[in-house]
Amino acid sequence: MILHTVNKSPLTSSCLNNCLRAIGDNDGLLLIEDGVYGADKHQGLKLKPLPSGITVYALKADVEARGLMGRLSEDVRVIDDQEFVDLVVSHNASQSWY
Amino acid sequence: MILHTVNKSPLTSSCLNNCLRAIGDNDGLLLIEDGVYGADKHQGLKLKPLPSGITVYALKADVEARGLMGRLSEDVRVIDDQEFVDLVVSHNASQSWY
Amino acid sequence: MSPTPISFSILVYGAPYSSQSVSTAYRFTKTAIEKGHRIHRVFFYGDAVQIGSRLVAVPQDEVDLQLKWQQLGEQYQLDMVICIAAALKRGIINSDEAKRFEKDASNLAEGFTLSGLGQMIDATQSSDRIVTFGY
Amino acid sequence: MSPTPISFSILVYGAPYSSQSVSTAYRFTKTAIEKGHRIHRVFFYGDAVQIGSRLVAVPQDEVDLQLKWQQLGEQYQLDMVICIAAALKRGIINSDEAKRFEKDASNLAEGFTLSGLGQMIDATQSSDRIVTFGY
Amino acid sequence: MTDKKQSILAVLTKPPYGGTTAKEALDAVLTAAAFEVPVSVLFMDDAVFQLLPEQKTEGIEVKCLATTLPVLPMYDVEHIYVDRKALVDRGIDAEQLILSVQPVETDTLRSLFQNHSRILSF
Amino acid sequence: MTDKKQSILAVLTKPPYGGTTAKEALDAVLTAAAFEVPVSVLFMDDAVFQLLPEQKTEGIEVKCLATTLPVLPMYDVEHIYVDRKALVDRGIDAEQLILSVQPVETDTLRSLFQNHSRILSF
Repeated sequence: MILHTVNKSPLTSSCLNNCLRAIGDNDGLLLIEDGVYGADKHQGLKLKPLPSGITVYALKADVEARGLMGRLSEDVRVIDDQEFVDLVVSHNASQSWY
Repeated sequence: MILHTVNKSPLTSSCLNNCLRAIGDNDGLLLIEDGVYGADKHQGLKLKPLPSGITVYALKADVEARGLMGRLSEDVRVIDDQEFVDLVVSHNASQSWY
Repeated sequence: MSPTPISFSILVYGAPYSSQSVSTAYRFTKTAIEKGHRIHRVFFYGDAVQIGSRLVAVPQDEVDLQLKWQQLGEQYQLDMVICIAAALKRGIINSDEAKRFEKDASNLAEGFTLSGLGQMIDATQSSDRIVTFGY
Repeated sequence: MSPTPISFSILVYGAPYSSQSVSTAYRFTKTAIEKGHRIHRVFFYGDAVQIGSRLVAVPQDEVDLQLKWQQLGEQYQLDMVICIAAALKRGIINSDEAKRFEKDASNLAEGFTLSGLGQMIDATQSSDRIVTFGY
Repeated sequence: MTDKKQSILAVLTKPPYGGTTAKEALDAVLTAAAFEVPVSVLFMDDAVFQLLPEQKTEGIEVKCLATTLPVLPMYDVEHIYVDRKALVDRGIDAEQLILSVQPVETDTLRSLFQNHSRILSF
Repeated sequence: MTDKKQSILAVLTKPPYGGTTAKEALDAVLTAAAFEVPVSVLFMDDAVFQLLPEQKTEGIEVKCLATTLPVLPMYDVEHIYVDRKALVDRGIDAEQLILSVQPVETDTLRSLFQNHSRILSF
């Protein structure tokens, strides 16, 4: 079980696509920094073709900074820094897409 | 008449798309640095929907560095640094997409 | 949820101020410590080495990221390593290297050490988790 | 094709070594001069300000970009300006600013000057062409 | 500077906080205004995210751009354009932005470039 | 370092010369090899451009990566994978690369991640 982090906007970078290519069943996907734009429900949600069992997380401080709190896709769970640490602990490894 | 430069790969960045949105008839398009991957004939050539009268140039040093000399689209004209300077002179302004 | 404490190494690649990575990595590291985990090493690579220049003068309305790392490092005795190869070509230098390269000054800030990429590879072997903060 | 000489200002935004921009901008500037054009100013902004640290120690198998700019600048009396706001937060500092911020050293290399964004705006007004080299 | 001012087009393409470009662009635009050089601003691509309301940056500890951008009209930066396609692609309503901007179609966007001989790219 | 070595997966996604990441990745991989830590390399996305033949870098005055990458097998870096889709998307023939690599399909690519607990991302 891998925790994938994505830190770039899916509209301007291939990071999220790369991640979705590599992500496996039951892996975790955490959007951070400009990656949180991928959690915006308005932009066609490139997150759709996810393998089964994947939860999508978005880092709270980054979501708030970008004014996205009211624009999030329902599938996305907003987490704080403490939960970020817990996620790294509860996965075997982490891969950073940037 | 604007000279547009693009310095990022069209496969991983939105630069070239932005440029193609803004480019006007008879403008020039110069691919530099990682932008020269946009001149590769093998990759579906995202350069296709160009307005009329546009010439696409690619900077020689960057094309050679990346091993693309034998892979260029026929529509692309390879130019050296001197011709780069001439292009800037012969256009009214330049816009850099990065 | 309070898991058994484990050890982390943190890899940081982006320039402070030009990228969020140094800042996000700081929050993660501090939070991990506060949750009781151990930080084996923080390794700054690529443009992130700029965190180690003591000649930085941060504007009053911006956060002093270097000071924050130094305070965290001092409080918890963190091993904060700056990749020496990445540092030298970006103008981050300690007094030993300054002598070797005949520079008239050095600028490595307190709390950071210059060392080789071996420290990154060691981190992969000596920590339970590696977390990378890219540029 | 030998057009009438005109004046250029060159804007450079990317970190040396981490981005090609400082290097591509150098080739462009040198070529423009050799073709008889005039360079009004070279303005380094963002991470490109790192070009101005004299504490950089370039590995033997890599090109010394700072030296190249210095030589070109000296030969043709180029006005090579480093944005002071971008520079201070990235640890590039001259002796005046070092005093003001109570730093124990300065690192601005010869041939470069620290100045404000007004120099960028002036460049747009005082040159025939502006060419930007992004990161 | 010469007396006759060349008007500048500042083209912005980056989102507000992942990098520092959005802030550097704003500083340059405000400097142009301070020197009384006419400057138009065009938001494209992810730069339109700079205009979203409710940006709260305490958590990432950087200055909130959304509190500075609205000063532009006060500094006589009055021509502020936004690529309508960039808004539509992101489901952003032009009426709910932090700043009064003029959405432009492709043709107008292209003519902005043609009508300026001094372009700053951020 | 402990005696039991954890094997590393180095995931590369960047093209060779626009930035310095490709070189920094190679340095890290060679360091792992020097410390006798098993390391596998996976080329994805634009990183497959690192593997194109006929790279001639004199004009841009940087060291040619394509002359260094082929040393990997000599340093006992033997597991070198490349995302087949990245090659296909770019019209690159796996037989004509500067280095003998193993093209992998999606399933194998995913299992590479699952089978490593130490990942370096470049």
